[in-house]
Amino acid sequence: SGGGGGTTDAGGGETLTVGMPNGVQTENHSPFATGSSALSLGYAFTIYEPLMMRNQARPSEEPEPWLAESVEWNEDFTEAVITPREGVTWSDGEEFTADDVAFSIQLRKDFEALNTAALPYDTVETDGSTVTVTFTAGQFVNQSKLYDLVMVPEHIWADIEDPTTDTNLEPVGTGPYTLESWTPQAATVVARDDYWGGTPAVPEIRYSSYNDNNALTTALTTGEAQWGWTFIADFENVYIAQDPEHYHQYAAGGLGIDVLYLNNETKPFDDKAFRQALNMVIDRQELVDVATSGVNPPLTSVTGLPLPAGEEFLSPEYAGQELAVDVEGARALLEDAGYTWEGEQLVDPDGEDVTFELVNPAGWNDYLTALDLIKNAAAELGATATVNPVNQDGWFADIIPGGDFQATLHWTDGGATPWDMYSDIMDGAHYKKLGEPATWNFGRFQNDEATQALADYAAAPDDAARAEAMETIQRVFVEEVPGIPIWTRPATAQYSSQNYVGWPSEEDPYNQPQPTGVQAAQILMNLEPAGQS
Amino acid sequence: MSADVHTERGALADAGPAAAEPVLEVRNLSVDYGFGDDPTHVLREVSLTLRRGEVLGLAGESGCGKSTLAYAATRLLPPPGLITGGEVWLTNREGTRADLLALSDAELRAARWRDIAIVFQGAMSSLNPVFRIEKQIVDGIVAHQPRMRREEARERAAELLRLVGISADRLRAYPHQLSGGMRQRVMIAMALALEPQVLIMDEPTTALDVVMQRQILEEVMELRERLGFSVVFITHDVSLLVEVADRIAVMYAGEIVETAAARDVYAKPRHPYSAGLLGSFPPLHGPRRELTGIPGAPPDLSAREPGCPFAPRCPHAMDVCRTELPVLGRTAQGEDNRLVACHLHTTASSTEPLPPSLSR
Amino acid sequence: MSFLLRRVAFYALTAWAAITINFFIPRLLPGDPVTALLGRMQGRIDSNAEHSLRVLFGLDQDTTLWQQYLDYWGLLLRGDLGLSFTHFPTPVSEIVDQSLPWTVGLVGVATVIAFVIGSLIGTFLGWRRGTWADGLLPVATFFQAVPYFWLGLITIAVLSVNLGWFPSSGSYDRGLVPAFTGEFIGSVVYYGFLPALTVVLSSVAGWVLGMRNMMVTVSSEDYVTVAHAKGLAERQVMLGYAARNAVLPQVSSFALSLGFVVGGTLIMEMVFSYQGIGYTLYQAVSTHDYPLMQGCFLVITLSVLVANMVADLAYALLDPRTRTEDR
Amino acid sequence: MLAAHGLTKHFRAGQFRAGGRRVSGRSPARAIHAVDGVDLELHRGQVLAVVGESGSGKSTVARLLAGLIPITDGQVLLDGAAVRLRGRRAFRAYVRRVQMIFQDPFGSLNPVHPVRYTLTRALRLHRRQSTGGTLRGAELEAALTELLERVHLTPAARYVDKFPHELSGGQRQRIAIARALAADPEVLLADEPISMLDVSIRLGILNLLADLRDRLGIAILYITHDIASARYFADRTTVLYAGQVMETGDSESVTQAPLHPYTRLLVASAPDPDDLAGAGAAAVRDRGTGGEPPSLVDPPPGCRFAPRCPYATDVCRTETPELIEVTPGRAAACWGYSTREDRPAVPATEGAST
Amino acid sequence: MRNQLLFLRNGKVVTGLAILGFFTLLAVLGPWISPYDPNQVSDALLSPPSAAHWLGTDHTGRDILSQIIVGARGVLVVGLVAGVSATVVGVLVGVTAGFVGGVGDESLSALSNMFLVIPQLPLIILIAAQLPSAGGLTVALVIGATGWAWGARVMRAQTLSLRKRDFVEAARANGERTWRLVLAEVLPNLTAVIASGFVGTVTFAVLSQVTLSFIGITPVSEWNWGTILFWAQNNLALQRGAWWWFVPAGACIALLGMALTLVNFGIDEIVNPRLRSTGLHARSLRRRGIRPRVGFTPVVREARS
Ligand SMILES: Nc1ncnc2c1ncn2[C@@H]1O[C@H](COP(=O)(O)OP(=O)(O)OP(=O)(O)O)[C@@H](O)[C@H]1O
Ligand SMILES: Nc1ncnc2c1ncn2[C@@H]1O[C@H](COP(=O)(O)OP(=O)(O)OP(=O)(O)O)[C@@H](O)[C@H]1O
Ligand SMILES: [Mg+2]
Ligand SMILES: [Mg+2]
Ligand code: NI
Repeated sequence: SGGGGGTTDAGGGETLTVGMPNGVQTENHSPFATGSSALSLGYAFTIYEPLMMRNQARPSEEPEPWLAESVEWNEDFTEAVITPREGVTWSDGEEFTADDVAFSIQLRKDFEALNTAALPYDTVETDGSTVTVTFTAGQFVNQSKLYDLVMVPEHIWADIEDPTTDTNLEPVGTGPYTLESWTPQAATVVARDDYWGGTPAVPEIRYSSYNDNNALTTALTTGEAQWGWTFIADFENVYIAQDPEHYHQYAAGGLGIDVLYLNNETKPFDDKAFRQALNMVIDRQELVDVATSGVNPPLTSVTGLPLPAGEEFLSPEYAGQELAVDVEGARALLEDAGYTWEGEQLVDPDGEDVTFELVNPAGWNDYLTALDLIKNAAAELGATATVNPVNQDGWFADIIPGGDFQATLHWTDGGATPWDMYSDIMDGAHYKKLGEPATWNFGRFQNDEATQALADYAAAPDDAARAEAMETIQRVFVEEVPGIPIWTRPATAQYSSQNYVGWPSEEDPYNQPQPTGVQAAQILMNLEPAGQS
Repeated sequence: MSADVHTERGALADAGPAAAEPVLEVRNLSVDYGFGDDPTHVLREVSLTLRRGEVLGLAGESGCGKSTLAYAATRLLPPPGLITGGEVWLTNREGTRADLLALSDAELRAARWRDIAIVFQGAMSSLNPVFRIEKQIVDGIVAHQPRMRREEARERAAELLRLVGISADRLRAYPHQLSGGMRQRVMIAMALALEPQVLIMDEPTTALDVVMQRQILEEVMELRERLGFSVVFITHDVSLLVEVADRIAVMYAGEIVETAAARDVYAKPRHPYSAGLLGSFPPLHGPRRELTGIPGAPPDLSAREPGCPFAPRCPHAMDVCRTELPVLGRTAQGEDNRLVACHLHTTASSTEPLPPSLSR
Repeated sequence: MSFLLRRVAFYALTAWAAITINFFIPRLLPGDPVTALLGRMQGRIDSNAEHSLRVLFGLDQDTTLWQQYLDYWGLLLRGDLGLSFTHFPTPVSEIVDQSLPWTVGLVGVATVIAFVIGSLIGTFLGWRRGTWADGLLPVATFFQAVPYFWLGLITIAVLSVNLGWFPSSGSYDRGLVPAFTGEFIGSVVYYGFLPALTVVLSSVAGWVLGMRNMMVTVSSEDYVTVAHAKGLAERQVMLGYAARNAVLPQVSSFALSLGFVVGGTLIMEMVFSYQGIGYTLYQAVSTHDYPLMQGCFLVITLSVLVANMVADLAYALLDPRTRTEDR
Repeated sequence: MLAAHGLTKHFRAGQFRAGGRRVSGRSPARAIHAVDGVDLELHRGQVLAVVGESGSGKSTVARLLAGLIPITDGQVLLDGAAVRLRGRRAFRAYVRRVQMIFQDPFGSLNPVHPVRYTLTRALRLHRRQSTGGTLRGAELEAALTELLERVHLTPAARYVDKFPHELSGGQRQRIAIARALAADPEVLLADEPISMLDVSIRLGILNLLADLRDRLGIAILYITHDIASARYFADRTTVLYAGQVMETGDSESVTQAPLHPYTRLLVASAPDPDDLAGAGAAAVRDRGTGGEPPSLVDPPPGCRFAPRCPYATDVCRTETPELIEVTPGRAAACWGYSTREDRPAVPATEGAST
Repeated sequence: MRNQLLFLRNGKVVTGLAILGFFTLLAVLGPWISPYDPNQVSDALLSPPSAAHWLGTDHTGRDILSQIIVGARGVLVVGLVAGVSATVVGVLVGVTAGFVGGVGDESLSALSNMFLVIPQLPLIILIAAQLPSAGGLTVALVIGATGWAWGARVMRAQTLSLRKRDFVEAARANGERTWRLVLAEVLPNLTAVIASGFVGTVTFAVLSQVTLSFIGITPVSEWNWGTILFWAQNNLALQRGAWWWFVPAGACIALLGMALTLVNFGIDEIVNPRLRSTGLHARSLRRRGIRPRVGFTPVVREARS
């Protein structure tokens, strides 16, 4: 079939085209190298598989065994015992063994550059049927990082001199597909017939690279590519409307959010009252609609927890409490705290006009648009805000780590529990003085109770203790407003059900829908030819 | 205006010494510069006859229209030149007469170079700098004799170069590799390639020094005798013309003001302008005569006054000169072979005696 | 001889300058590939990865600028352009290898086509000055002034999205693997048509205008009049005498315009998702990928330099006056 | 007044295009011997003509005398004192006394400046107010008017505000002369001041120069290639060939009874309406004086005219002749006038044709 | 004086100047005459042209007409600053090289040739992308710093020919100082060339800046026509059929560029009289049936007055 990507005939056997907006590729099939074509386009995940498959759309769900039959943790999460699956073969016919698992993990321990998950490995041992990994610290919050590690064959990688730079031109993995051909524009993988999980329905997948979002959008709307993820403004009209029956976009919210970091050590955000007041006047729904074209799911819970992904972790205290715009309430709160108005202008208890600056790198359109809206919201309180787009490098290098801002939008890590998110925003363990570079907690929030609770959560021996810690964390978060949660950062993807069905969706959220992640293998194994029904 | 009658008559009556038949007859040629509403009338009904084998000198100061006349006669005037009237009759080798201004493009192209060739004022720049001179000569030959093989044409080109005194190995040279004098000779050789009936030379030697000038002129005159073509020789150097030309036509402000045999013009100029022109050249030999020069400045062709264009500078100007344009005609003395456009000579009513300088 | 020597010296000097500029620009200015990468991924990379990335890229060591400069030359002379950060660990030379032919092919062809067509139209316009042909001039000025990307995007919207005549992106069918087959070559031509068309459209006007002006100037030269006087056919005068000389300055500005052309390609490659060196450079710039940036810029500059040399030679061939003249 | 002794100028070859012909050289050490050991003397109230064909070094002599280009060898004496042009002050003091008029009045006036600017600049540079300061105001205006009147551009008011393109060639040349006169110079170096002008107005300029010479007693160096005008205008004439003086003497006898074979060739080549048979020219031609001037990069040894000279012998081809005084006030650089045994036989002057 | 008048007689120049004048007016008055604040979001998301929004709105309901009006300043200022700085450097380098000759000339020429050969847009992108805050002015200066070479080259050639001209020699013979020779004798004769170089650089600067804005190298919050296109492109204006978001800004750029080209064309015609087009009289020529041709002078026999 031609350039149309084989979308015309219904039925099985059609090539599935995945589009990515990552520009021209260079041949590198390494599952480790950050910029490798395999990772960038995502076909690495059809060749290499993780230990456990977790549902990133529902982080609280138990992970599904994948290459590991099971992973057992000890009490304090410093030791994991991995039992590899039986009957798995590498695509070159060799058998997959516990040695391979141990080797794959040892590789990350030996080469710092490969340890992108930054897991503090201590020892890796195998007894032939299981692998025992120990860590120098408790890894409760990092469990998922271990699950996501993809396995590589020892019989090949052991001979590789420098795995950090090897381009792995003949990739051998356990996954359902093997590499067929590669060009700078596209990589093609074909289904294995000896895959441990059965024969995939899609016989061939082509990973096409486009130079930018626009080109990919065009490809998706014309059907040239049937699976991909990119930000499509007004996706309802631009994308779905082209073929409403088959075109879908699914945004799977995880536990990562975008936060408006507030500088807790300078005016006006050193005053809890003003932080609370601002939080009360921001219209999350509007933000989502205008700034993200409605793609990002809005945050509803006052705890900032994205729902439904975070349902499990929601403190009962705040269950059902929703964020709502309440200008009157906010003004009243300010008045109580000693604020006054001079005409429309808000004046703080010290008698100074309340003004602040919102910064973000120029070019980050959704953020900047959101800042504009926040500026307007602040105006309702009488506070004068200005939006200052800055140079991206400066923002990264100085503004963010040094806390040289009054308010700025930034993301948080996702993770399997809300711990990452809260820790990133308010963990006193990350506290650094203004001007010194901080890795997280850019807003310099200091609350011993919260810091302790975060530490407890990570090290807690049982669920009850964790639940208690989480309740504390959330209470401090709601009451102190260390930062203002804005919206969920979902994993979004577009796909066409013209040829294949069985995609993750709102109705069937078995995983997040993107092709570039360990979940790809699961999704592909879940697909079935369309039109057979 | 109606100079037509007189000039026609004049031209026919003006029988040269050899009394040969005319090869080139320009009749009432008018030329404008400018396509707009207000063009400059540069040539006004100019008539001129060139006879077989004759060297006709065209003299006059800078800007009087000498080059314009030469270019217009061959329709080579660049935009915004515009021929607004007149005829140019050319007799070709077979004896057929044709009006160059009425020919079709193809016919004119055929007539050019074969019947009438022209050596330009800027002969230095007349050669295309990027082609070898061989190609430039051969191109001209082949265009008219398509059946001639290029080798033959090359032979001919070599022969031509030898004719003008340049060794044939210079054929492969580019123009910039030749000295000014050589380039000028190449141009002449090129013009003679097809043995034209008429050779127009527009100030071919002004850029050269006297020694070189003489060499080249002598060569041309020699060739003329050998090949029998007629020459229109344009220059503002009257003393040179007197030497080389058989007949001289003196131009002033786009009009011919006097024509006569070269000797006669020199010895007995009739038009005050001719006289002034001759009086501007210091003689190299003979007694140191008083130089008179011509007072005033040349006229502006774009703003013509009625009357004789020379009147403002003329020491003998009369009232009639300022109102009426004199036409080219016989002098009152009734000399043969001489036409003058001056009221002093043509006005029958002129009672005043002629100034001595004009009546020698 | 001295002419040649001087040119060679000039090119050597320019090459040195380009290489040096190339070295310093990325280094003297702030920014760092790791933060740029993190920024680009906006949280999709674990924040803890930062350190491992620095180790990987060798950014954790401190060397003096001078030492770096010497190292850079040393490597360069061995043809080693380093490893790309974004495409780690692919050697830059490999990336360049992969993208340069596409740019040179497409842009080269398009530029030559534009030059030829533009010069021909310009010849015609200059020759026919003062007739209806002058009416084409405003059209030409308009096309000269349109921003390239705008033209490209509108062309895509109309010809490929709405009418579906041409593919909107890519350099050849993504299903094909490069090989010397009719199918592949056909596909390359088909995919290259639209980009080439827009490049031609936007650059042809400059050649038209330049050539027209030169034609007007040249056609009043004496030697053109002489050519007419010789009774040569009009076509021969127009092409052989007038255009032949009018094209000379065009050739030298052609050489100089190549730099602009390559600049234009960058945009073309972005708009048409065409694989090529320009887009690679842009990518490298936005990711602070120094080695790649340097490699691309160097290669672009050197190819412009080479093209200039070729044009210089062509000029010398076309104009005998520039050749040494020993009598 | 102004004298030059052994004036020599060598240009580096290959740096300059002359007459469209590139003077190229293979190695930079080669030099164009544009002027080689020229001696000149200018006297108050006299005109010295320098004639010679194109490229013979006439303009170079003028520019050397004007101090516009550095001298390779020899010296220039002003009032008997050697001229040193080190530094601006000395240069300005020098140009105040020695001024130059250029060949081309169309090129020597800046098209963007009106007459007033051109002349006032010259006045302000060279004249002082009666009180001492730079000339300005009414005094300047008066000087301007006086200057224009001196070159017969009257009424002055009609010309002061014109731009060069609004003036005729003759008028422009007068402005150029006026500019030179602004310094009240004692010496005028006129480099072909009429060759670009129309025949009918040339005379006006020559007459003006003659008038200045007579009225102001200025010494004039008159450069021309037109030997007839030298006869008409100059008191003395020097003939230059390939950068060297061939002959010098009073104008009348140089033109009427030339001594040097080159001068004879020059005189014979000049168009002469009175000699319609071309007898004189033919006479010279028959002896075969064709050919071109020698290369100045490596000039022939001996007499530079020897390759074209019909009388040349081996001496001429090997040894360079000095100027030999033939009769009082007349000298020729030709071995024919020496007393050497092996001198070539140059026939006695053919005499002026009458 | 007459030179200036001549300038205005040229139709192309007048058209070009009129368009330029219009945009200049926008640039000066922009913030006061724009109907809205270009950053003011409203509820009318991506609405087509209407009475309230003549050129419609963008994805956040900002008024596009206002963006264009306010953006004119950014474009023109960059053009002007880049043009001026490049011209100044170009004149300095070119005239100096042409006037001093010798080694100075050689090295300056080599320098400008170098800048000519190094591809400019990539260089600008390289530099602009690295500067801490590449605002409009910075970009203008970068463009100026890289774009002077062409002008310098032309200027050098012109100076070289002027330097040999008699009037410069004459002024020198008169005892003028060197700086005066350059300033009073040479420079005024370069006016047209300088003007044309300036206009050319402005054109290039405008197109470069717009391109840089479009690809997002410069801050997209600074309004100029390129920024508008940047937003449009990033929000799929064409795919969404929002032509009003895409077309007017592009047309403005093209119009401005065209105006500049026209002015330059006019200057060219003034500098080179041969170009002074017969096109001026095209209509009257057609009426009279004259086809102006090189080599075949038209012959018309009309009744003469
Ligand atoms: N393109 C033009 N537009 C207007 N007038 C022109 C044009 N070309 C020439 N002329 C005018 O036509 C007149 C005649 O010019 P022409 O070249 O024929 O003079 P000429 O006698 O050959 O002068 P010269 O001795 O300098 O060659 C001049 O006054 C000139 O100004
Ligand atoms: N600046 C220069 N550099 C190199 N050569 C020069 C330079 N100026 C003059 N020459 C050479 O010196 C020689 C004498 O030149 P000059 O201009 O003095 O001759 P001329 O007698 O004035 O000639 P013309 O009659 O053509 O004006 C020529 O061969 C010329 O090429
Ligand atoms: Mg003429
Ligand atoms: Mg001279
Ligand atoms: Ni009549």
